[in-house]
Amino acid sequence: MQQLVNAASGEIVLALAQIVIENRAYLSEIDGKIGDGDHGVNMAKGFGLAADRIKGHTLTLAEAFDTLGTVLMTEIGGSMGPLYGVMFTNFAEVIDKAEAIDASAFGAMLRKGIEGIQSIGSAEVGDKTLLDTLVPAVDAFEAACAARRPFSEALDQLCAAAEAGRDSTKDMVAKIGRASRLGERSRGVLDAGATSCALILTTLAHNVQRRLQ
Amino acid sequence: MQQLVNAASGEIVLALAQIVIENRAYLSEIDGKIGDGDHGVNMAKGFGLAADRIKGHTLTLAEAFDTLGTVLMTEIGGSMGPLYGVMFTNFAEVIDKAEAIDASAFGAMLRKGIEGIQSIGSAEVGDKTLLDTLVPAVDAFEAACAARRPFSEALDQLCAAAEAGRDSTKDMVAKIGRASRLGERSRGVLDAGATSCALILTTLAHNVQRRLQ
Amino acid sequence: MQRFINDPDEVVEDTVKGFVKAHADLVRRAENPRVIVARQAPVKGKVGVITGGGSGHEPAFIGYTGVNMLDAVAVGELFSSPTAKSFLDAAREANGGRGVVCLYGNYAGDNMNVKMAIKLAAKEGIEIATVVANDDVCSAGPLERAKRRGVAGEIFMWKCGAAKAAQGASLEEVRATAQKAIDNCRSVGVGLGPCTLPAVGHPNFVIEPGTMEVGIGHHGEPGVRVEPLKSAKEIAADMAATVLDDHALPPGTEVAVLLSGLGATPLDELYILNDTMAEAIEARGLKIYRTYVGNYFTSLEMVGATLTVLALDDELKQLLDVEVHCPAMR
Amino acid sequence: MQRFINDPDEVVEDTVKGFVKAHADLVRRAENPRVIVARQAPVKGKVGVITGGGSGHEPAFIGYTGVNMLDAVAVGELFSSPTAKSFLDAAREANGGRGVVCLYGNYAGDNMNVKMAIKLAAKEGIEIATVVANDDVCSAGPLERAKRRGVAGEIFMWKCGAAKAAQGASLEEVRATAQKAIDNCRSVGVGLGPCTLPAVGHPNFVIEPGTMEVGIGHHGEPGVRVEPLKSAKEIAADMAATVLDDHALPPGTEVAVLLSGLGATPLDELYILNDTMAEAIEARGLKIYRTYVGNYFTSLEMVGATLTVLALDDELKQLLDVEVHCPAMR
Ligand SMILES: Nc1ncnc2c1ncn2[C@@H]1O[C@H](COP(=O)(O)OP(=O)(O)O)[C@@H](O)[C@H]1O
Ligand SMILES: Nc1ncnc2c1ncn2[C@@H]1O[C@H](COP(=O)(O)OP(=O)(O)O)[C@@H](O)[C@H]1O
Ligand SMILES: [Mg+2]
Ligand SMILES: [Mg+2]
Ligand SMILES: [Mg+2]
Ligand SMILES: [Mg+2]
Repeated sequence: MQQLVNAASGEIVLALAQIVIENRAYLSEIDGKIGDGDHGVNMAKGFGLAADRIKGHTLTLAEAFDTLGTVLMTEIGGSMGPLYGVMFTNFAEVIDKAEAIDASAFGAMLRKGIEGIQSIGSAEVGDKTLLDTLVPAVDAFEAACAARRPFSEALDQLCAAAEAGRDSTKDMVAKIGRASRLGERSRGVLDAGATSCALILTTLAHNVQRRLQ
Repeated sequence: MQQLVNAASGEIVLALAQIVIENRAYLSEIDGKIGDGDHGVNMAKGFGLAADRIKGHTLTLAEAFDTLGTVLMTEIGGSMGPLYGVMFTNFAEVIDKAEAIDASAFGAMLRKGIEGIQSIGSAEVGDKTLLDTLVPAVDAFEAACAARRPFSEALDQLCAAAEAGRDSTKDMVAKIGRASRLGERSRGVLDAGATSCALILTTLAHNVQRRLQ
Repeated sequence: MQRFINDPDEVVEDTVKGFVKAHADLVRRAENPRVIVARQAPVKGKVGVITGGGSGHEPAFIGYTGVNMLDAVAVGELFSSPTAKSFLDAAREANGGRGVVCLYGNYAGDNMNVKMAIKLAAKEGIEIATVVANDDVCSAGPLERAKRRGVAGEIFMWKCGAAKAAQGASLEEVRATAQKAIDNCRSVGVGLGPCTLPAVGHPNFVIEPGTMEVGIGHHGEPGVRVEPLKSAKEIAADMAATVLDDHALPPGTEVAVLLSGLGATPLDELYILNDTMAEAIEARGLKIYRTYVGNYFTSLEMVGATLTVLALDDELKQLLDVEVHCPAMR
Repeated sequence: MQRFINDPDEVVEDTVKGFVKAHADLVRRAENPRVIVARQAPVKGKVGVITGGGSGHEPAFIGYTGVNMLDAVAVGELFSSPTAKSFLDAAREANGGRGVVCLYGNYAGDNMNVKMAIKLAAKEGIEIATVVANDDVCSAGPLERAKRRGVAGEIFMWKCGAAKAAQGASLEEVRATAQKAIDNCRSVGVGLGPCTLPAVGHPNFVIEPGTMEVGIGHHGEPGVRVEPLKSAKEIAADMAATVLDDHALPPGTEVAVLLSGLGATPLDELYILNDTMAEAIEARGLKIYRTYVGNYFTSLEMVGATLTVLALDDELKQLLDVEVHCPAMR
């Protein structure tokens, strides 16, 4: 059975930070169309700060997620601070004690992230938020596991569903957040959070895949 | 001997107003290069107001000059209000009682205008102001008269000297007014007041010429 | 960007430093560098009054810290909610033992961070009551008022809430008064030019020359409609109508009017707008008790203006009259 | 032009109307519509304090009319001196029988119109003393100080002169104190973006993106040099040096600092400048007694800022402390 060793996998968070920082301008641009144009700036600042703290230390994935989540929550503010902050601290909580993370633990971790986000933001699928990426992605991952597909293949399903979920936001009218005030004018543009969430999930999946033993 | 009938010559001031209003944008543009860009606006407003008061009335040239000067002085402010204001009220004073204005009266009128401007503005020829148009123009007019040239020809001399005087400001460094703070940077541009003064003098001269009897 | 800045990522830090240096007689920085505190705070036995919000709205929010005004303010990044930790620290600094009221604007980030701060504060025995400003008429329909954004009406909410607290009212009384103040406020914004987050480097949105964005948000959130740019008279009349149609105040009501520039609008233009607005407001039989015109709540260098009308009763009038000493208003 | 205006030729009229509506508790319009008068003026037995200048600098000049501030202000067209008649009418409105001091800026038009007003007033038995502000360091060399323009330092001249008059001083005392205040002021302006006279319709001058105009005047008069746009830190340090090099104040001197935006500069950027300016001023051993940051003296929608440093003595400090009630400052 494929699994990921928790120890020394903290580096994966550096890869997440890198992809977010690389997409700083792009994410802000999307946010600028129907939001206030700072999503990339906010995300890059938070993930960059966390990466600075992690670099040079050998951390478990759980420890690195916890660092990232705590930095987002206590130093970033905005919507992303609490939302991604609670997601990553919840991720960390689930895998905290595990030596190795199998597909089932990974699925439980993702699910707990969704719970955290919904408990604080009260958004639903269809509201044009990052949940439109996250929820179908996790659903697909769990479905693949239930169908006894290997961990790696389940991660492929996760990526495909995340990207489809992100794209689904294009046709949605925003029901929550700044963009919700625009009504019909919010249609036709990707959601910024859904886009960053797809980047995060696919980067996470690819890095996990490379480390599966 | 050529002369101008004072009565009913008030219309000449309407012609002055017209030329000033036509050159509103041009005069502001010149002022914008080394001043604050409002010379055309100020001038058009003052001359326009005066024209409104004069239109429909049959005035002597003296009365019309007095109206123009008073409007400038009491309703326009800026530098132009007092400077051109005193010039035109002084013009009016000299020809007030005259039934007809000959070249000598016309010269005395112009000279009194210069005195008024200098008494209040203390500028000299060479300072890059409207005096660089006015003083040589009046000098040329007087010289022609002294040489016993006819009134009309003396007015031609006046026009030529006014335009040469205006052009002479291009190479000057401003020594008074806003532009004087620029030092060398004020060189290379016409002075706005010198330009409006040339317009006024040539228009005045041509209209007088047409009416000489 | 023709702007006075250093590192684009340090705009908030540099602003706060320069602010505290200019107004050291009135404010200080807390140990948490993202919290500004009134010199005299905490006042024992007084309800603490705090707010917080994204930066780029100067003089809001920090400029309203002072005597008879806010006790502490949590400072966020540009256009981004402060952290839960900063809201918590502001509450700690403001806490005089009778609880703290947090008067903030209705934005997703602020809602979440305040929610978290409340939980954290409760653990320390600090009770935080909240009022959420939602005065921006164009941000949701009249049946969805709870969804509306908070904009410049927050200033009246702070002023009345803080004055009430200064008079020794209880937490619940202060909360109720601040709630009444914001319930009595309606605002509208019009944008003629966009703003640029320095770290982004280009405008957030486009306003074509010759057009204007009606109902624009304080962060450049696009408005409800784009119109050809009209005369000041027409714009002012439209703005007054938008606010007053939603308000439906009986003739004879006294109101306070706040006309704020969005950052790059010069004062003469605000006065030009006020000329017509005052007429439009009085034409509805309302009586203008006081008018504030200036850059009270801005959006970086956005060109535009907001109008806020506060319906007054005797209590609110009297609270508005209480003298304040803070950098942003008198 | 993305601006809130009506008829471009009516900008001043509309501004004044909206201003008087907003601040009717403090000011009124005289019979001459180009004169703004403090509600309580004339005060019998007090020296009248007046000023006047072109419009487009709001809140200057009209916003400084009020209690313990200016008694009356003559209003000119945009960037254009008021008429002699308006200066005269302002003096009449301010005259409480002990003479009037006219505290104005060193511009050709103002000089001429005030000169004429003095003559006209003398005929009516009103004595007008004058102080001519010349605080703008870059507008002429140190040996030609009399040629320098008056800029934001005028605010300190008004504040100190008006407070002195409010304390019952004689015409000569008020004049001398206002003269001392302006003699103790040095200012410098930096422009990052031009302004447009509405009636002209396009910017008066060009500032290429990426450059700035150092020593710019309040009417867009070009500065003494064009430089590449620097960081706020460098600009602030330069501005402080320009002002202080000309001032040569002994260490230990107390100063008041006024940092004004030129109309379209948002407040956060002024605070960013202040952060460095305060450091630069203190680095010379000077002590900052008070700092004013805001849009105190503007130039339509110009982007830029001015720094004014006023050297204080005991008298000026005490006069600065006198409370004022006027629309533009506290
Ligand atoms: N309540 C919520 N639940 C989940 N996601 C949300 C919620 N509110 C906003 N978002 C997400 O936040 C994104 C905007 O993030 P960002 O621009 O960083 O914050 P802000 O809106 O404060 O400027 C949106 O694109 C959306 O995906
Ligand atoms: N003292 C003076 N004597 C004569 N002409 C002057 C004097 N000062 C200024 N001027 C003239 O005034 C012109 C500028 O006029 P204008 O732009 O209308 O006024 P302002 O300088 O107040 O904006 C200059 O171009 C110059 O010719
Ligand atoms: Mg955003
Ligand atoms: Mg001019
Ligand atoms: Mg934001
Ligand atoms: Mg002018």
